[in-house]
Amino acid sequence: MTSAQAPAGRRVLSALTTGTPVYILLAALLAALALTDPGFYEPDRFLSFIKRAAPLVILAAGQYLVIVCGEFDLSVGAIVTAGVVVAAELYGSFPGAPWLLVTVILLLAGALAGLVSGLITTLLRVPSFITTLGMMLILEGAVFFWTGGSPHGALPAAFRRLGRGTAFGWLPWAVLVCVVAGLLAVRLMRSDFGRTLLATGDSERAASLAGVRVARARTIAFILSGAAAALAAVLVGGFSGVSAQAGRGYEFEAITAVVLGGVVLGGGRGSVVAAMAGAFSLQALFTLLNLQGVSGALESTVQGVIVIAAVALGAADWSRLRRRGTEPSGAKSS
Amino acid sequence: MLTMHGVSKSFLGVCVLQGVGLDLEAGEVHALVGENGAGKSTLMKILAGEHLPDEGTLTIDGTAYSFSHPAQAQAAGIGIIHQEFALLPHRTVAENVFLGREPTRYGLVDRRAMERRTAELLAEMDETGITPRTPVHELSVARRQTVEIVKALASDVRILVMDEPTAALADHEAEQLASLVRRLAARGLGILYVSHRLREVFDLSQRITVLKDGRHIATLNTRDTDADTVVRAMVGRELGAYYPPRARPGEAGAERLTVISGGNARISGIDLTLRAGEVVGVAGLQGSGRTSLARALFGVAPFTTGTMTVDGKPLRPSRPRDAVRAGIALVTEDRKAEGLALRQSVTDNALLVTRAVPARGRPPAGREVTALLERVRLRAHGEDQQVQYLSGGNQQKVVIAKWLAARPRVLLFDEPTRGVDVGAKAAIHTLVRELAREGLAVLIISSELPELIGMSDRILVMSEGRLAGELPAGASEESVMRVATGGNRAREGAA
Amino acid sequence: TSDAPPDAPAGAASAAAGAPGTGRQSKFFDRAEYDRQLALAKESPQGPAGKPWEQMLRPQLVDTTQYKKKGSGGIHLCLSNAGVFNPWRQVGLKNMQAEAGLHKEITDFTVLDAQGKDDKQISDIQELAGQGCDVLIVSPNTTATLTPAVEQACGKVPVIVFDRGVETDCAVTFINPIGGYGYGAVAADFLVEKVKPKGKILALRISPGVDVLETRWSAAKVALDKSGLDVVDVKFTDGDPAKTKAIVTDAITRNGDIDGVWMDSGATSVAAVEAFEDAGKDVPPITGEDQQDFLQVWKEEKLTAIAPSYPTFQWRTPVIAALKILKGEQVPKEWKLPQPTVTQDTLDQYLKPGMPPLHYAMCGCENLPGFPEKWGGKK
Amino acid sequence: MTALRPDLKARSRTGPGRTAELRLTGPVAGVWLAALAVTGLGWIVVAARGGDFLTVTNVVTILQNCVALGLVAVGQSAVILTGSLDLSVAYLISLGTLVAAETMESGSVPVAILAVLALCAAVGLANGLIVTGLKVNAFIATLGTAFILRGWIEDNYTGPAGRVPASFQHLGYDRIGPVPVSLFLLLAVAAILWLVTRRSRLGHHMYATGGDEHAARLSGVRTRRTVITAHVLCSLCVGAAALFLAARLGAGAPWAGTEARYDLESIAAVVLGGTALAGGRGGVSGTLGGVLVLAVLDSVFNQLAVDPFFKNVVRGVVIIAAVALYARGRRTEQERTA
Ligand SMILES: Nc1ncnc2c1ncn2[C@@H]1O[C@H](COP(=O)(O)OP(=O)(O)OP(=O)(O)O)[C@@H](O)[C@H]1O
Ligand SMILES: Nc1ncnc2c1ncn2[C@@H]1O[C@H](COP(=O)(O)OP(=O)(O)OP(=O)(O)O)[C@@H](O)[C@H]1O
Ligand SMILES: [Mg+2]
Ligand SMILES: [Mg+2]
Repeated sequence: MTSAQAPAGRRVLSALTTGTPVYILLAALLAALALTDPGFYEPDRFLSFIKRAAPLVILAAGQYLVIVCGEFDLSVGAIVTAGVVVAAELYGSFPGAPWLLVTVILLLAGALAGLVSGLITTLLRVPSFITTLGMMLILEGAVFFWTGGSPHGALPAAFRRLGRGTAFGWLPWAVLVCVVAGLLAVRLMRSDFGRTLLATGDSERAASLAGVRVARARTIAFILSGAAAALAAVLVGGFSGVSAQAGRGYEFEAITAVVLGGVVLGGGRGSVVAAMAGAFSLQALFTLLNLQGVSGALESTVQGVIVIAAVALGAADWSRLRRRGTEPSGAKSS
Repeated sequence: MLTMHGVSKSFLGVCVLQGVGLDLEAGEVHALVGENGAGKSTLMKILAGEHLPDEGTLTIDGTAYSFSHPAQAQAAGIGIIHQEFALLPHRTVAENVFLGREPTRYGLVDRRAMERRTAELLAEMDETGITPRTPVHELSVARRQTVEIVKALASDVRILVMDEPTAALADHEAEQLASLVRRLAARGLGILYVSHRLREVFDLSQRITVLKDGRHIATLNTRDTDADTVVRAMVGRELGAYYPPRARPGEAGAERLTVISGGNARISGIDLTLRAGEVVGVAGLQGSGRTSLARALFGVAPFTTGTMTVDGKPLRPSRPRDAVRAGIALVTEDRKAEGLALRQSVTDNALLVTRAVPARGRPPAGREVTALLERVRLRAHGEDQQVQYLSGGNQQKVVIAKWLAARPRVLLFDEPTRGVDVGAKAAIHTLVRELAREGLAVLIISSELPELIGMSDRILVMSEGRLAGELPAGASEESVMRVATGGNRAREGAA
Repeated sequence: TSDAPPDAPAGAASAAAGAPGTGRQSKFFDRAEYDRQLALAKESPQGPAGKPWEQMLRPQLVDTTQYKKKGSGGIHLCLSNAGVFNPWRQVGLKNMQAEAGLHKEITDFTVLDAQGKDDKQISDIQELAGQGCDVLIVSPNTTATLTPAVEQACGKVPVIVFDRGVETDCAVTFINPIGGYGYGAVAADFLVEKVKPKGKILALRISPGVDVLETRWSAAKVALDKSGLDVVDVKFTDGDPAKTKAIVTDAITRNGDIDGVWMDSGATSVAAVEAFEDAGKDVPPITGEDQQDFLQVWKEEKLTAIAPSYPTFQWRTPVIAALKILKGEQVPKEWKLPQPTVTQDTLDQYLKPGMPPLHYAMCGCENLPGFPEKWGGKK
Repeated sequence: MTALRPDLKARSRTGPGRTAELRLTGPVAGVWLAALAVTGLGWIVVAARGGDFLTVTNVVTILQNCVALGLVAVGQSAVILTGSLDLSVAYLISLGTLVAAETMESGSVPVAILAVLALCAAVGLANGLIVTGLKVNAFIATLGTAFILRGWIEDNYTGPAGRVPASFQHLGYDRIGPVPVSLFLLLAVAAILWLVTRRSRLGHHMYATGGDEHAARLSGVRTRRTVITAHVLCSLCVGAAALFLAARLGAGAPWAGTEARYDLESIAAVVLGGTALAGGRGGVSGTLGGVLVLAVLDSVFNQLAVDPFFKNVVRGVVIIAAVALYARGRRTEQERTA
């Protein structure tokens, strides 16, 4: 190695620039929000914005793990719905159950769904698009078959505190959960496991020949995605109570968020921070459209255009600009 | 008939070609040589319409062209055999050969004509082992190479570009290819021939153009020059002795790896011992089972019979991870598909093994990684550069660094210098010998006999999935080939 | 404080202008039908008291002797159901199955579920019509699109259509409650009465482009525009409680206060209530639907509220009508059912502890066998 | 040139000459066998319950139920073969039925057909251009178009609109003998698509682009054009489906495509038919088999009065299991040949 060590500043820069478009998009949307609604940045309102974004951010982090190792998870929306319904059902049967226990059960159940998807994908070699599509049908079908279409219990206040309540009277628990989950995701991606996960998404064969347990790594990604979806279910259920369609559309939103973050479908590339920024952008976009009073109908049109445009900008050749900044500093020799 | 003038090209702000010029006569074989990353393939890709040059002109028979799509280059009579195959594995040979220019009848593809013409072309090349309807994935590497050539010849080509056509071939097959090249040239085709094998360059070409760091260094008449001059032009300095000194007697130490009557679906009766400190070469024809041997030792396609021990302990690797844990490393023959995560950084690739298999020790920290990369003499823009942007030789060095980080005890090299330029090759050779000195057991599989003979302390020869013989250091190429082809089996094989 | 451009549609425009209008009326607004429904809502129905599913408004009875079943064999009843894709339909289907179970003479009850696919429902109807059903009950997925299939089936078996209609009167009877205009008007009138003049109203709708919901809103619009209340926002919630909460929270902060909430259905009313609670505000007069969770919050939080209904007991009526038809008894050509409203006075009557949160109170199922377990409740 | 080992020789003797789709173990034959098996199984189960599964009415209903999904899935196979994907089909169907019914109400049937096909071609073109020109991943690109179409529909339509004249409704309801005419529409469209994908240059290029876009481009294939054309073809098939649905429904319905989830269902049918999601392998004939399997399953469920929620569970399991079987087949094939 002949070139000098990359200075820390440059490394931060290059880490940021991999997701440049999403940070620009997010900044633009947040600025637009400030212009539309001057009160948006009052602490409690901004916190409540983050609180609302929290489930999607967590889902995006989970989805990122799956996408970055080259797979898809279309079942997260169904896991969210199933999670909320199952929680209600549990409380229907055991009204006094401690919230922590129910939460843990949900997380384990989510992880189990992920485990099944992961094993089917890796051991039976079913493309994950199909596995998780099937899982989505199965989960939705099974949960409603079980409950006859409507969950039987209501969610008690204790369980709903994570999604609805505040710590210290001002900090929504959901924000705290979101921050912790985000930090864990970043930690994970910096760990050896995270790096091998990326390598797996980049080249499965190379990773496997380097001793990576590819199937295991992928399965873990699915498990984490399932658990993240269950965590999102706890927040969603807490925030808004029982609903039979709590998770509807979340799978596409989560994937869109991740792709907005510059993460490449197919794997091997992109950062989890950018993926979560993608989720924030999406939520900011929803909020903005809502505040702008764009007629309900056209909202989805605007959303479609912006998503395509943002991803198109991300796909454009930004690397040209980036490379300038990271021109080798050491002289070539040898 | 072809002139390229002042061609420049940069990728991502890095200049890869700077004002390169080249001309080609009809009936001429014009060789293009240079180190890895010198820009040879890029120049050829510009000619083939794959890349648009930033600057420069291209004229064929006095007409200026500017290709923005490979189809346009084809229409202008340019055929190219790519360094990496451009074949579709699940389609038939005929479909591949006529891809992009399928003959039609009544608007529909005329399969029959396609297959007939393919059969004719195959027959013209004395290739009887391939039928037009075979799916390509059923063919061996050498035969895929043939399909590539047929594909290039299927349209009306006047200029044929061959980018390292022999990289995947054994010497003996390379000779067949050489005679084909001569025949084509005699028919009046202009042939641009890219290769790292100087011997065949001198054998075939009338002129040699040398590129270095994206610049045109010289165009020489083959008759008026010699290998040393060309190498000096390529590398920019004298290369010393080609191969590092072999192991001194007694340097080979304890048995590191032994196999007794190992075998599986592809190979059988393997008895093998590797000792610490020695470099053992494996020779053989294409398909003789050398790669299969390496894959068996490494647990990819494990032995199903026999026993294997590493450092005296029995080992039955059923997947690469087992072998890695036991201290075995494999540098595969296809580094892009099997050796590297191309979009990850140099560092991440170098650390991959240690991260995946913590049993091989903690992943080295930043400074140690730098030391490691210096040790393999990597030339890169930075440790965070994605390896896909490195030249082939430097990519190979990253692969080696990846294994060194895991402190292996046995190193298996499958075609370690395939597609690697002379300079980098020498560096790798030196490194291999250093590693052996440090007590590793090294096994080298190579199709390039001079290299194999130059490097090995002893040479195993494989034939038809068996170890057909063992030759001492310094054996002659003829003796190796004799064992490798072994009697009448050789004739059967030379299809 | 809205920066919405003056030509923005619906709610935003009115907020900017501060005018009472809520924008142009939906092109689907049908004045005559609106007037008819409002008139019907004022009438008292005929039929047994306490059994609204057997009651009828302004019946025009038709003769059915031609359909009288001869012979003594059991009755084969068939239902082509649009689907069970929401709790309303789930409760309804259970009602119908339980009603069918009440009558010994019904030996077969075949249900084909179209899973929301018009195309499949057409095939289902064709299949059932050729299957020897004595009566075919159709709950159409879409009004216009199932017309031809129903017409075809009419030629083969007596057909009963309910809930959404079809554009043919070949069915023996069409069973439905008063309708969307009635629903929307009840809720809007309540707000007009309870909210102070010029109070700020937030209107929450599920999604645009669904006819049954459009009628509810257009009726409310008529009432609200006339009242002088200030409709500050009309928003679509997609039926998503989380989104609803967000919208309401934003509306509260932006407008300082919201004095009344109009909703076109009940699925998200609890979320709206919670948004006020979470914002530390008193819940203003609010409208909902007869879903248990809303009724419960209403009672617990002592809300000023009203819950018009689109009653699920209408699922019982087709079975009753079928039996009448097979006996040759008269049925109304259009069997208009009453559409009771849950008010403060009747709240306790409809709030059933132990029923699941998404259960519809107006199910008329309390005396059916298997209640409450079959409906997911606890004794 | 190569020395063949015995096992290799044995293989190459039987190897050449067979094309993948003729193998009995291959996905295409597999899915048709599966359709047969499901039918047989359904017949046994229904018969055990005293019913009769293979009546003419029932068979006709099954075939009839294949038409709409079949049309969409056949189009979807074209894009998936090319390595792309179309998630906008559901909303396009809805919009197609609306445009068809409204134009027929105010204009004439031929104008309406042209209008729908033109609209669909335009949407397909847009999809293709976004995927190839803007380099947006097909998943996101077509999801984006779907959102755009959705907004358009919701902004302009509240409930069903337009009216289809009786003359055109023949397409939805008439039969020739016991066979619905719409089945001929499906067969015609499928035949065209089969011819295009299997026998035309475009089709060869589609397989090539889906198999390895880079290699195809190097071989002189205009890969972008190929992808765009595939998208247009797909959307035209969707247009045909929309016309058929309009004929059947008698009006345009804003949720004709979405409530039936034609987007995911069509992809499921394609994959069930053995087409690789990554592109390059499979084909139209398998897709038809996949559609048939789904329709037969549905019919069996109908006969047995299975809870609709439980149906979804079974469908999910069937889809995963089928693809797992193909993957197994493919893996053993790889082990044999690699
Ligand atoms: N698509 C690309 N994007 C970025 N850099 C590229 C690209 N293609 C080639 N390069 C870079 O351009 C330089 C020249 O590459 P090229 O493939 O032409 O070398 P070469 O002379 O053919 O080497 P080799 O002998 O290894 O084949 C290398 O540094 C390579 O990394
Ligand atoms: N069990 C296996 N599964 C899949 N591929 C295999 C297997 N064994 C060998 N191969 C591949 O088949 C090809 C031919 O390998 P084989 O061992 O037959 O010949 P070889 O003598 O190693 O050829 P070479 O001269 O290229 O090294 C190689 O590319 C190898 O990667
Ligand atoms: Mg090259
Ligand atoms: Mg080899």
